[in-house]
Amino acid sequence: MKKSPPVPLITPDGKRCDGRAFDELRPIELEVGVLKNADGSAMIRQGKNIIVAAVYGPRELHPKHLALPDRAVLRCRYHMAPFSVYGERKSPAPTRREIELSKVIREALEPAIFLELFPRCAIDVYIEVLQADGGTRCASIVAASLALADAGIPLRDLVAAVAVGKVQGHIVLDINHLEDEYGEGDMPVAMMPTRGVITLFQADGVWTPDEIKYALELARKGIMKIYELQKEALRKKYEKVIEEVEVGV
Amino acid sequence: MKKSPPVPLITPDGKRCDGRAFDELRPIELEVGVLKNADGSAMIRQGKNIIVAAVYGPRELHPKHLALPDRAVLRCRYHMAPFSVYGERKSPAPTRREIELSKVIREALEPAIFLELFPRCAIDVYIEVLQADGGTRCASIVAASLALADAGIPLRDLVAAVAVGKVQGHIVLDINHLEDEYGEGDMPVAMMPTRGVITLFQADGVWTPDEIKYALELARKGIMKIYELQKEALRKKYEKVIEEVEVGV
Amino acid sequence: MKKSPPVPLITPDGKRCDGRAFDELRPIELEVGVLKNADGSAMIRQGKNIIVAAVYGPRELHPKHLALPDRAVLRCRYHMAPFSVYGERKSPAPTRREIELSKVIREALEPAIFLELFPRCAIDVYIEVLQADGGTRCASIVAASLALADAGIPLRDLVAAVAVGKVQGHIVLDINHLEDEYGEGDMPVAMMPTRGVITLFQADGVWTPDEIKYALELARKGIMKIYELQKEALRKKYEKVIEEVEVGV
Amino acid sequence: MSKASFEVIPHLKKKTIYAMLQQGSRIDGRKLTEYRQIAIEAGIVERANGSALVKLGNTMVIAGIKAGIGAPFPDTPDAGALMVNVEFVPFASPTFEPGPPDENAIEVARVVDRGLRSTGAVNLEKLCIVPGKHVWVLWCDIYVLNHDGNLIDASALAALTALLNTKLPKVTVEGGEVKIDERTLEPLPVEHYPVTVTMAKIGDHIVVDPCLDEELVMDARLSIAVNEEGKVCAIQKGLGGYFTIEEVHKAIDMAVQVSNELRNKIFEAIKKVGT
Amino acid sequence: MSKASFEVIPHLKKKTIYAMLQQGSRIDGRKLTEYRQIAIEAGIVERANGSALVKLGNTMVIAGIKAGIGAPFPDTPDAGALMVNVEFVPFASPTFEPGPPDENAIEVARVVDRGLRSTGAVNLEKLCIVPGKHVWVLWCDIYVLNHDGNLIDASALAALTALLNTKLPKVTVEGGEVKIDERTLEPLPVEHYPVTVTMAKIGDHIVVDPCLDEELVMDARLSIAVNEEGKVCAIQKGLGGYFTIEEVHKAIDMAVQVSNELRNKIFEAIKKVGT
Amino acid sequence: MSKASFEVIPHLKKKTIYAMLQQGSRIDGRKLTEYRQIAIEAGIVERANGSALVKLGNTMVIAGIKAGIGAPFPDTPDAGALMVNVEFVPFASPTFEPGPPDENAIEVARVVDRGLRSTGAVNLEKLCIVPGKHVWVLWCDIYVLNHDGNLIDASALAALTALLNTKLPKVTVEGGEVKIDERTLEPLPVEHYPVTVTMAKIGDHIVVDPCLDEELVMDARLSIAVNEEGKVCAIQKGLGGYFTIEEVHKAIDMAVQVSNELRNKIFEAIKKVGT
Repeated sequence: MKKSPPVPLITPDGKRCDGRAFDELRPIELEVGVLKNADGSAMIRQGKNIIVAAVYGPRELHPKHLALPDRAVLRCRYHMAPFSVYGERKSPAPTRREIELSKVIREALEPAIFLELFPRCAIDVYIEVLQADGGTRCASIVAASLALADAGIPLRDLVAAVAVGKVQGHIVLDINHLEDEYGEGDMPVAMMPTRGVITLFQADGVWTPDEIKYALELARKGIMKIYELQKEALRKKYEKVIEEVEVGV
Repeated sequence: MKKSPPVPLITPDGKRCDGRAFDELRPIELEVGVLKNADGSAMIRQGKNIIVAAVYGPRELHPKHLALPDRAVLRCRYHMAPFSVYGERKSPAPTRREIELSKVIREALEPAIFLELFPRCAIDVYIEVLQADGGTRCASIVAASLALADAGIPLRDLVAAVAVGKVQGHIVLDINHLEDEYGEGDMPVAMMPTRGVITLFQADGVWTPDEIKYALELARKGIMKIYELQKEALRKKYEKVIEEVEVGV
Repeated sequence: MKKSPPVPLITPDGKRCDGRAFDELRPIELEVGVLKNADGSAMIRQGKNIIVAAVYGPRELHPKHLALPDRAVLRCRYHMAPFSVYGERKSPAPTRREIELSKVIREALEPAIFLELFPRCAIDVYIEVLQADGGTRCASIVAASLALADAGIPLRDLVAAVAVGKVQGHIVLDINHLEDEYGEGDMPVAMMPTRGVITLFQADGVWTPDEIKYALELARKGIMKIYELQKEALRKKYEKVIEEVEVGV
Repeated sequence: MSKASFEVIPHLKKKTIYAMLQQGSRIDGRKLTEYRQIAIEAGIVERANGSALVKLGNTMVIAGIKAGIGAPFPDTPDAGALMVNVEFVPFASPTFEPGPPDENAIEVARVVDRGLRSTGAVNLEKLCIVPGKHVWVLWCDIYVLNHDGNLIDASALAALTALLNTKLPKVTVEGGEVKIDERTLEPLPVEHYPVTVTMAKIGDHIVVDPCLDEELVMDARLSIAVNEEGKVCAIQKGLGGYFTIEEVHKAIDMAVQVSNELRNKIFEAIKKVGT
Repeated sequence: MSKASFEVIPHLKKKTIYAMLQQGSRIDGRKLTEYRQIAIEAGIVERANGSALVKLGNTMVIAGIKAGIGAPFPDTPDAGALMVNVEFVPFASPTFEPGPPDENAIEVARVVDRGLRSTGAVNLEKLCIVPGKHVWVLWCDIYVLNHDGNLIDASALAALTALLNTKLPKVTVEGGEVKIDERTLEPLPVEHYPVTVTMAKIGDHIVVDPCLDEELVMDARLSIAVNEEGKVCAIQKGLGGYFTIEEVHKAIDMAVQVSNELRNKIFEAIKKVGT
Repeated sequence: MSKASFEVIPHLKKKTIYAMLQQGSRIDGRKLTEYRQIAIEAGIVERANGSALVKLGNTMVIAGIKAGIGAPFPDTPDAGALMVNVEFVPFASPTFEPGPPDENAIEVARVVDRGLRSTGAVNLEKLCIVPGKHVWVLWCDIYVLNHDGNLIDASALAALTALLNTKLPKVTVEGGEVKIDERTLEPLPVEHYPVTVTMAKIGDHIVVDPCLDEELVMDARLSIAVNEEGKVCAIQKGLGGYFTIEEVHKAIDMAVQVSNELRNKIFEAIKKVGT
């Protein structure tokens, strides 16, 4: 039922439509602290994805009856800008997809946060997708995790994420928009890299248990690379702050 | 303006389209205590109507400023499942009709409940119409009344109800979907049977005062029969409970 | 892009489409105290505009966390009845235009009210446009200002308002529906007349700074005339009350 | 639950109302079966196809009709459409709140609609232009301007008067296209004249046309729409009280009696504007 | 955050659940890999094109299919449409609130939908009537009647059963017009049979088909949809806990194993009503 | 009332702002008529037909244009449509809340729209494809990413830059059908260049381009849109303060003067991306 793709998804020489190898990530740029008002923020560019995450909190929670006596409430809003998508303008009202993704992203981040340190508080994670190019929920988790760190919220670990996919029978890493649209399966995975545990795990498409095994291992390797980039981005921000302090900016 | 019915509403031998006499009820099945979570519940099957009522309460009312210092607040939600109706799917959002019916059903039940025994509380009556076949508001009242009794809420009386109608000039008891759709008038009536007083009373169509007199008397007779069925259903539930207690289920 | 008007906006003898001179107001009727329940009310008829304003307050504000410790909160709702407009029925849901106008009308009235006398309270101004004929926001301000006075709320000054416009190159006073629809520019202005200060000021269309100077002066003159009518209307109401008290009505 | 129903009435006033009823009189000096003074003005909003302002004592409502050409409902391809909408704007009472119509406003709209529809007040078939494609769609919007009780009757009066005041431009169909002649106006085909009479039960007493003070103490409400032949064309019991069968029959007789008076007020208002 | 997740479970019960799991048993007496009793009844709502009532222990959901003819989505002009909607009505649990579906109900709907769609359960291309113009549009509405845990599996069972129970009137196209023959009914082209198996992680234990008590203490949830070939066709991890890679593989094996039992229950229910 | 207007500013800072203004300077060191540093980047979102990122000091907004083919408005059958929407996402400020645009966001959108429309910035008639049937419909969505005051000017700059950056695929009409050639892109017909200059009144002082601290103490706001001929094409007074007539004229002169600087920034940004 899916129409055929505008370009071949796998070229005769065994490359993907954007020239990558099966186990190759797209170029990723991460920047921490991009917004002034938010307590923490980060931007990710991954392929043509452009996504900004902002964190506010820990802060007082309104209405108060939603507060929890023993831990902070983590709230998350994943949202796509109307101009971020291919084709027609997307309505700014949250779609069912955005509501689901807000939930799974929240649940992917939650295990990494010491929520119990901030009873009765809220920690708000806001994600705006400015341009979408496949794998936005994983890229959002990568950025949100950095924004949480930037906000100084104590974390057990960062959370890193990547989507593997099934494209013309091949299991490939970090699928792009075309592979998502015309491929046979999508499997977004998030992990706490140093602990090696899975905090987001979804799939569509048809997979044998063996394919899942292979895909998860491929995802894990990609996640470890992204984790290095995350640490590098935090280090850069930290050095910049140090520098600013030293030169008295 | 109403199109002609797909079958004759009154047959040459003076029967109705489903074979009933003018003053004959449809087969009615009542079952009390059909849901585990609700404090009280009941199901009614009347013709092809399938309706479930659930009662929660008396319980704390939120938001608190809506609470009344001297009695419980009765709340009621009458809702039709999207697949319960003839023809096109019904949107699950409440229609103006459902909002009105929720109100008149609530007002039909209210006189029977000792609300003054539960100041500051809420009693919630939820009604889901799973299949609609004419006269759903009356059938809903019959089920809701049983659900209230099942929840152990002190009642002055049960409330029983039935819709009479005007079909090709004849006043008939307990109109079905076709008679409602193609007939000339609909008159839903609810009463507290032992007190003989009217707690729901509506009508559309054109009626002379004498026709109304006749119709009300016909409704009263139907209501008395339904009341017997209600008591029977409660007795059955009660016996079942006794039995369960005795055999130690 | 604007279609041509159904009648000439300026006639060969230098009159406007309704026979007025360029600096002439439409006939204005003001009546104070037209509603029983509101704490203050007023009706304005200006051309074919029919607008009623009602004021409730100062009164308790709900929800309480919106209250201000040092002054009253002024709230304003400008609304057009579905049948008030030319052409198709207007949906009763507030449009973006109505939301903006509610805001600018509130901000036009605010400087005139001693809000600091009523900390923690709300003053609600409700405006219903029953028939619209151009310049409704200004006419609404004229009526709302009278309704505030009628409610006995201490005012620094009344607020009077009028829209000037640019019609076939001419700057004209108090534009009507056709001039608004087919003219080149609209400039609604509100002032506190005795202080000569501007509390509402908007414009669309293209204006040179000199045209704006001329237009503002034209508006000021119109506003002074409307101010006289406002005072007259309040006097009439006051005399009526005196009379009623004297004859003991 | 409308907030109105929670409105507090001073205990003393409540006692007064009961005591006076016991004597056969009412808080505002009326007899039990006496309607308040009715003032109806037709045609006050020119932008509307028809309109009416109704005052029942201090209760004040305005109705406006807007007509447009649209598609018929799939199940009535040969008939125009009439939609009744009632808004309780915060304007009209300190207890009304902004927002879409609540259950009380919806109930009034549906009762008014039921009365008009049951007796075929507007001949909707005559509003069909091209069967299955183009029909007149009428919106009857009713705004409450001041609430002093009995909004159902006031709304029903305003709706029928506005409909009687309504004129539609002449339409012709040429080659499948609908042409509208805005200069030739024709009256709406209104063929029946239902009015609604509402009664309140207070203790054992039944009073006609309750004012707001009475509504705040009433146990139940009964609204009866009656057409020009004295036949009932809509019934609505309201509130959490009850009626005996005898009370219902008494109320119906009362409604039939009072209805003529109301209908005449409408005819007078229409005569005044010459339609 | 659903209120349900905040629901308080007595401390003692929580301790009991943990202690029993340590012993290899569960609060309701089941083994860790044991599903609750399943009762499926197909075809209970005649007004729907297909329907099913599913009970998993005390969890109870009903699904109804309504089919209509509509326009295809612009990007799939040759295919019908299937929409899955889940409602957590206040009816079903003291913690459910009225209103449009919240994130929990939306998640269930989207997981059920994903399972059906990934494996091509309904051959949507066979639901095309006139390409680009007229296609069958199916609405699968799932109502939760009683919530005792594991609504995802119950909903998936109800959806597939209702689809298998669905019959559509025969349509023919004559001169561009679609004609519907209501008397000739044809079964919906259902070609694959995905069922979903949900597991809860409680401490270090993984249990199949959690009841509500278990859901209130679980750390994470994993739902695996499996088709009739034993292939996975949808995965959804839920809640703010995590799984190790080993746990995931163990859970997938468990799901594949259990799935046949669930699928057979559906076939039995369908056989009973003779379709 | 936006929550932002209730935001608390320390008493001391307020006194400082006033004291500095008395001396002719501002809290962030600017002169009264000095604009903050402006950075404009065009074309950053490829998925959009046009886009722009604007920074005014720490204020940051992004605008994206999406073009589609749709029906014209009934009253302008020969013209395309341009819709401006502004969202204050919670992202951008601790005082913004999720949900549809509130009165503040709507006001910004309408002021931006008014400036563009009054001076005919986009020649909408050139966006007509088939009169009365098919026209280009442009959506200009503006997202505030960081709020440090003066969102009106930032939004107006972003909107005009994004429009100047917009390219539309070439369309041809063959036999009534619209054909889109995605490979041949043509610039949007932008013919005028309105920019908006906002001033704040603080006490007796008028300052250009208020930052958030200044907005929290300002008495009133005046926004003036100016086109490339130095003519005013939109005015909006905001907040519950007032202006004298002299202040208004002074502000208009100031706006006309500053506007060229802003317009040049846009042209530079556009030049950089080579359109």
